[in-house]
Amino acid sequence: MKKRLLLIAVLAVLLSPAMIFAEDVVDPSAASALDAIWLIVCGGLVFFMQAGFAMVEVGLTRAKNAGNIIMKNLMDFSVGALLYWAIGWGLMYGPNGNGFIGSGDFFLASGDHVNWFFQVVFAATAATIVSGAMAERTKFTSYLIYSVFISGVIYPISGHWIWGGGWLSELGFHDFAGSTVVHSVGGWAALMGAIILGPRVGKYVKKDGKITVKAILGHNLPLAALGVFILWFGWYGFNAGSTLGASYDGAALDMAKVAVTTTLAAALGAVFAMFTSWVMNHKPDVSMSLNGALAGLVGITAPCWVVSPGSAVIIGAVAGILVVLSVEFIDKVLHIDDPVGAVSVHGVCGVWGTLAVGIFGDLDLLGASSRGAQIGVQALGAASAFLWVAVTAGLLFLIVKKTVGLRVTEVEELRGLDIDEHGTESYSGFQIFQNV
Amino acid sequence: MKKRLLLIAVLAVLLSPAMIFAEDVVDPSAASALDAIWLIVCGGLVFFMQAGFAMVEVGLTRAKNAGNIIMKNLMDFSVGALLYWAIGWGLMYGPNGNGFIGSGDFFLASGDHVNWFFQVVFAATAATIVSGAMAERTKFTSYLIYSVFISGVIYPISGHWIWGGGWLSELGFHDFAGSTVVHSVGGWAALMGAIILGPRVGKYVKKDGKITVKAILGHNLPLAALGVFILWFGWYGFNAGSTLGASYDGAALDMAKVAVTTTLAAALGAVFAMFTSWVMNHKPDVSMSLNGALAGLVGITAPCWVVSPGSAVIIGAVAGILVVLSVEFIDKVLHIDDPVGAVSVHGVCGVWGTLAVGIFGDLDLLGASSRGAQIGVQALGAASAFLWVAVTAGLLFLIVKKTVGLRVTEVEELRGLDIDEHGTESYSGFQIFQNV
Amino acid sequence: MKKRLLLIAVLAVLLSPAMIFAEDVVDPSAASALDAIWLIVCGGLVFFMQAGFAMVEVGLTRAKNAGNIIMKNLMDFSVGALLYWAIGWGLMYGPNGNGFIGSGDFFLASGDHVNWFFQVVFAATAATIVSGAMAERTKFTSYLIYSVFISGVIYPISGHWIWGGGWLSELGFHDFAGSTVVHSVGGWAALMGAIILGPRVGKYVKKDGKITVKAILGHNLPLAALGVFILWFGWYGFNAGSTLGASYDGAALDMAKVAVTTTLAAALGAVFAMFTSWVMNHKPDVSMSLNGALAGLVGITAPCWVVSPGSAVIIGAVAGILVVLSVEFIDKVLHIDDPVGAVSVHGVCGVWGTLAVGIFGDLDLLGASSRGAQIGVQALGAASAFLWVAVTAGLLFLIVKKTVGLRVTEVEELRGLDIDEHGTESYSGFQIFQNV
Amino acid sequence: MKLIIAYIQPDRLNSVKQELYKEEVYKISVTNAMGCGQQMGYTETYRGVEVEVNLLKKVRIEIAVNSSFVDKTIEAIIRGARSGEIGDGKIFVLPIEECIRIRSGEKGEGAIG
Amino acid sequence: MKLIIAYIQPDRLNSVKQELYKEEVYKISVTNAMGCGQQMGYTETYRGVEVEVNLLKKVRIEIAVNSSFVDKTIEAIIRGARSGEIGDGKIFVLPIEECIRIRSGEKGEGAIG
Amino acid sequence: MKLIIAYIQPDRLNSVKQELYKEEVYKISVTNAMGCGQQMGYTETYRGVEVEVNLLKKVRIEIAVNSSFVDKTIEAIIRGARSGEIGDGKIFVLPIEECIRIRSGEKGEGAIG
Ligand SMILES: Nc1ncnc2c1ncn2[C@@H]1O[C@H](COP(=O)(O)OP(=O)(O)O)[C@@H](O)[C@H]1O
Ligand SMILES: Nc1ncnc2c1ncn2[C@@H]1O[C@H](COP(=O)(O)OP(=O)(O)O)[C@@H](O)[C@H]1O
Ligand SMILES: Nc1ncnc2c1ncn2[C@@H]1O[C@H](COP(=O)(O)OP(=O)(O)O)[C@@H](O)[C@H]1O
Repeated sequence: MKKRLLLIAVLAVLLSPAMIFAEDVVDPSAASALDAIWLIVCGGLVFFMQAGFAMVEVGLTRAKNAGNIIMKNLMDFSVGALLYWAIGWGLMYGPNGNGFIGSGDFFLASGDHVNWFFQVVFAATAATIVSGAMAERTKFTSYLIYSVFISGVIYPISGHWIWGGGWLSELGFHDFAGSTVVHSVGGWAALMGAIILGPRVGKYVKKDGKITVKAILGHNLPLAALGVFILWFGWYGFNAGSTLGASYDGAALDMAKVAVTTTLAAALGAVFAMFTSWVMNHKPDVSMSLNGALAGLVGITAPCWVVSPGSAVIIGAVAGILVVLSVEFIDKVLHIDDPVGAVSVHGVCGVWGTLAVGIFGDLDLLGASSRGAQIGVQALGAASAFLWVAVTAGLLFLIVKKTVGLRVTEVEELRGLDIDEHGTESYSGFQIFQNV
Repeated sequence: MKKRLLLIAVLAVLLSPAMIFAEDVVDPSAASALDAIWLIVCGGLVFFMQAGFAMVEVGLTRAKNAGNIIMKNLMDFSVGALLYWAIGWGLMYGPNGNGFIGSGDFFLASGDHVNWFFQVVFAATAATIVSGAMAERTKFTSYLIYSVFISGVIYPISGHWIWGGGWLSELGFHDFAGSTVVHSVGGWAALMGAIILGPRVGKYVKKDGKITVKAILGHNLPLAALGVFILWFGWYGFNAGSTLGASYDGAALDMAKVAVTTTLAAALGAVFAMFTSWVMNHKPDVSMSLNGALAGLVGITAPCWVVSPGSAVIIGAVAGILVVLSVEFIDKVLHIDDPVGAVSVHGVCGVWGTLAVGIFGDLDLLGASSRGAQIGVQALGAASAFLWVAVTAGLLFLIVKKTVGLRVTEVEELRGLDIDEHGTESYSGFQIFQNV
Repeated sequence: MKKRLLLIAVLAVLLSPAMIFAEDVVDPSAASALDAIWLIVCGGLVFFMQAGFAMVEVGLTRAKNAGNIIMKNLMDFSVGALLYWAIGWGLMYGPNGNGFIGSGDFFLASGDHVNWFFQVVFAATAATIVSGAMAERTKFTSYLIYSVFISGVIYPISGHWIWGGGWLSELGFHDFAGSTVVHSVGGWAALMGAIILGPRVGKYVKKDGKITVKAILGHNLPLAALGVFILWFGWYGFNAGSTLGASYDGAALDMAKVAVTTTLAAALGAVFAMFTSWVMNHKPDVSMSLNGALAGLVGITAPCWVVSPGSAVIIGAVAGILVVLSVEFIDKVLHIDDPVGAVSVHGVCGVWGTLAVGIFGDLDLLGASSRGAQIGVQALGAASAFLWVAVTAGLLFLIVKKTVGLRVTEVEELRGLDIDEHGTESYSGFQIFQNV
Repeated sequence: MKLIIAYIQPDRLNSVKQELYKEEVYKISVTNAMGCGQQMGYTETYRGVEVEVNLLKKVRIEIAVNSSFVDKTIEAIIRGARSGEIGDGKIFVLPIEECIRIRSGEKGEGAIG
Repeated sequence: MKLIIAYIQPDRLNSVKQELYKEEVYKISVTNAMGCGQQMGYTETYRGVEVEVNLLKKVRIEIAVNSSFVDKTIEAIIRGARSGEIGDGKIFVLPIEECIRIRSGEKGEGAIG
Repeated sequence: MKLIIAYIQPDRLNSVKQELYKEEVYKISVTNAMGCGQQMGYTETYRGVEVEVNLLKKVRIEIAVNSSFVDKTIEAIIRGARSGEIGDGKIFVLPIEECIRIRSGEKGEGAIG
């Protein structure tokens, strides 16, 4: 869907004023205005998700690293926008692609502003996901380097496969708004980053050969909650905006349906994450419930257009359960330190959403031959994205580790990245009990 | 207005592709796109008000309960969305209503996604208002139970009377965006909750037979202020979106007028609440001024479409004065403990807004026979909503109190709900002076 | 551009239903709906910038003044909206102008709601800029008085010159979204305020005849960052909304292009401010990088429509460098105490943006005879705005100083304005280390 | 002159203050503290991981009094702070050798009150 | 060896530190405190209700010095902290029996400075 | 009875607590402090201006013990807190004249533990 509409739009710009919208009942001038309003407003909302990510990450980590987290979020967007303009967009949607990688239209030579604007905020979302999993111990310079590559190369290439008319889209893989393209890609990069970095000091304590898992509490749950509400708000732009237009025949119905499935999945994600944590740990956990809402949102991102509200309820509920189990598994069994649960929310629930397209999707809308076939293609897409990112992001982090270094020293980590990396304190004047 | 347009829209979906918009000059395809963009964007804004409510309530209460407040706000939306999908929408707008209660279209069988989306965020607003008045002492489980009933039953039924084509709308009662339907309903449920719960420990201290009123300070005014700005921002969706469409003849003028009256009333509410608190307590009170802006917004919600900007100025100013007097009266005379002023802002100013329709409204737009008659109908509507909610919400809270229990123990209340209800701290690491 | 379109719109309202849009291919009813949706949504976004300003200012100042800053931001909008309705709009866009000052349409007699709504939020932006530079030491009453004059008189008159059809617009001065009209005007008023007020106690310490500059740290960088993200988000409304319509021929392309240039300039502003602070102070400074994003946004505000994305990259980068140098110059050389950098961000980068129109702008779009001429006109406009504001705001502040007094006493300043001006604490319960 | 240091439950501060006022002890200093005594703490969970909280929030009071006031000050603190539960707190008495009022430079017993 | 405890107005900390430096007293420890002395507090209003604030914010300084330093330390504190107003604060001197530098294990008078 | 006051690096609190537990010293009180010792602080920049941070964050521990426990408590603190770097901190020992358990009213040596 995304791809088809985008191609039409790109063609419209390249060939205009040819009569692209001939079959369209809306007159072309009103149509382009409708599309532009829709995409710019939705793009703005997706941009605003940067604030949401920043607040969630700040809230779920310690006060002494808050400034560093802000910088990472600000800079992955800023550096990412520059790179996506220079090469990313070209690699993803460039007209001279070969199914594996796009080419052409670098520096947005085509002037397709409206689509670039909507796409750049997606690229930035993928980039920013990683920040949370690598929080509280990553060298700032290394993070800048990473940002260049994820927005400039890694994300655009797998994006090309799915949304740029590449080989996965040819196979019928469907990812309406990016469970795989954006969230899984971000989530798997986060996973590789967290593994290669290693855990924060004091997170996994070895004692008599046995590893004890320690909790490192987030310092500001109200900000984390604000972040989740902002993300949810922005997600209406993310999902509903992925119709990529408001003027094609049936657009109104599509936009509204997506808003509904998105709402229900997020709500159910929150509810079921709460109950799962309640059952497992005897209390309804605040940060897990917040993660649950995000899990529901990530889960519905791919299938939001092809499933019914009833299926959205199920997809959200499963995502809510999944995210809690996954957070605990990654922490307690795999001992991978992901302070905000980015891998579980974006990686794991991204895969779940991708598969849910096959499991619950309307086969007519998907143009699929059979449910089994569609599930297979979806699984293939999810696996390919995983492989692609695991290898490239893994290599990237390893190279950075060997050269510039990926991690601050232990002393810096204990004192806090704000002081050592940025020479500042985020909460000057507040008394903060240091031994946490 | 709301009702009429919504019925048209519902019909449009049910009967489509019949030529509903025959009298409309906009071509139908563009029209549905315009309406969908408008309602989804405005619905998104209203959703974002959840963040505003959460921040206002967190800010105006104590740090030790912040996580609990977040959970209540997250969950009343999430549970509410599920219930409103399953039954609430059907009871409110179901086609087989009898003037008192709607019926049909449960689980959104009609597929009227765009209107459901816009309505569910209103239902959630009504639900979330209660959270503030019951803050810092309510059992979390009981709050979940309450959420089920308010979004699933209480709100939809009185909503049906006014917006669903029920008996009040037949009488000519006008409530453009919900001063009564949403805010008073929420405010009165808040009132019943606060009464039945009783005040927080230490709020009203009996000494030698005399009750001394103590202030329990909010812990984070910047977050409260952020919440108010978010609410104000979202209110543009709330009020202007209540045209329920952007394509009918004259929609553009209506939308813009509503935006203007909303702006002026909110501004004047803030200014007059400030001056009132200044006169009464010798200093311009921050949290009262913030409440004043909300009071102005609630006051203009019903009449925003039928009054002139000049009247909006008066409506806002009166609301600003009213909210301060009401907060003091409820606290100092009635000794009802409403930590954030929800009853005054939403209940009292909701009634003011409802009456203001009669006092200042354009009789032609209202289709009213005389000003007196319209004022009478408005008063009747406000009174009916009060009775309905007082009885049903009162019963609900009493039943919960007798069964599950409504309140945490005194020890839990003193230690904070975050620790006892959710096993967490919201500001881990910050030193918080405990004796507040 | 802004002016031309607005005049058309004003005429449309005044003369309607005459066939204004005769040359327009969009049918008039859809056109007005498109315009209204666009302007109301964008106006809402610009309103939301108030929250951004409030958070940035709160975050970059000390905890003991947070409530006061909130009140200033809330009240300059509220008082400003009232004044702009009563007289400001009439002085700016009133039909009986003489090139220097508009006249007529007071109290919005014309009913041109949609344009007034979009303009009032701009007026409020200009007003609120000043708050940051005067933070932590200004008497609250005096600030209210100032707000009346800036929104009611000073801003509208220079606004008339440029957007209201006045003499500067006649000369071909171009300021698409207000680098000069809004930001420089606010910035220069901020400069005069900061000078006349004098620095905060302890900011510049004289010792043996030598002045040592002290840093007074902001107390909440996460809120400041949130504020910057909110401002950036709102800026899409500010700039893209300044097409003043979505239905004219080519609107879609304009809107999208503006969104793109805005994104790139902001991103580059952040990146280059970071690098500049890194080079100069050996660490990437958080608050400077945040300022950098705003600098880029202010810089692109005037030229966003007439420059290419490539030029936007340069404009943003230069703004990012400029803001760091300017902050240091104003602080370390001029010893003017501007706690949040308002003068540098809005004043200095506003001038840069205004000149950038001439340097990088498309001469055809500008209707300019030569690049040199356009640069000259732009410089003239920037200088005129500076003179106008320096004189009028300077006088205003001096008169207030001599009469009501501009500044709180030293004791009040040390104790914090929250306690003495508003009788409250913003972070009740938190332990705040007082000696900062 | 003695320095009385008391650790009490935070929610007891108000009643301790009231009892002290009754005994005409008006001057006190209060700080936040975290304490570990017989009260063993409790367990929270955060994101599924158990958190042992064995440093509990306490309020620390310091009162400098003349020797003749020591007993009634201690009794007042006990009256205000005792609930009979573990965690009620503890009082320590230390000797003070000198006391100076900064405003007047006054020294000794006269400066304490 | 003596432990000098001083309660001062928060805004006086810098000048106290400077006076101490002049006397070559470099080692101090500072904590936040709330205090109630002759300065009786003030009244705030919050949402129309009066709030009595009788615990005012203070800064608590602790300085351990050798006995020969006591007088000049006290004088330095007084110089830095005195404004002549109520609320200027108070100084207490307590005996120290032992002092140990953790890094070196050094004990007694030599460890203090 | 003695009052042991120790200033340590914040990140050493956990290991100090563990060492104390090994010596069966279970009761401690902890506060936040800012300190200035041989460790001279560092320089930050904020918005291009240098900020001298010479009050560094420390943790202040108070432990009341019977005289027989003093030495092993001090040793435990040193074991837990020493890194050999400047800034490791300092320990002061003060005499306590009386100790009362608020819950039971118990006094003297028996009330300490
Ligand atoms: N020996 C001690 N040294 C330092 N602080 C102590 C000591 N004993 C008690 N405290 C402080 O007093 C608080 C209350 O102790 P608590 O557990 O109530 O003691 P008890 O059970 O003996 O009454 C503790 O949290 C701690 O802060
Ligand atoms: N007897 C005391 N015991 C404990 N703290 C005291 C005592 N006297 C004064 N203080 C502390 O010193 C602070 C300053 O006291 P202040 O009112 O200035 O005293 P004075 O008026 O006697 O100079 C008080 O707020 C309190 O924290
Ligand atoms: N004489 C003293 N008086 C008060 N506090 C002290 C004194 N000496 C040290 N401290 C406290 O102990 C902390 C650690 O001091 P440090 O610089 O490590 O001392 P040293 O270098 O002598 O080991 C200081 O930050 C301060 O809080």
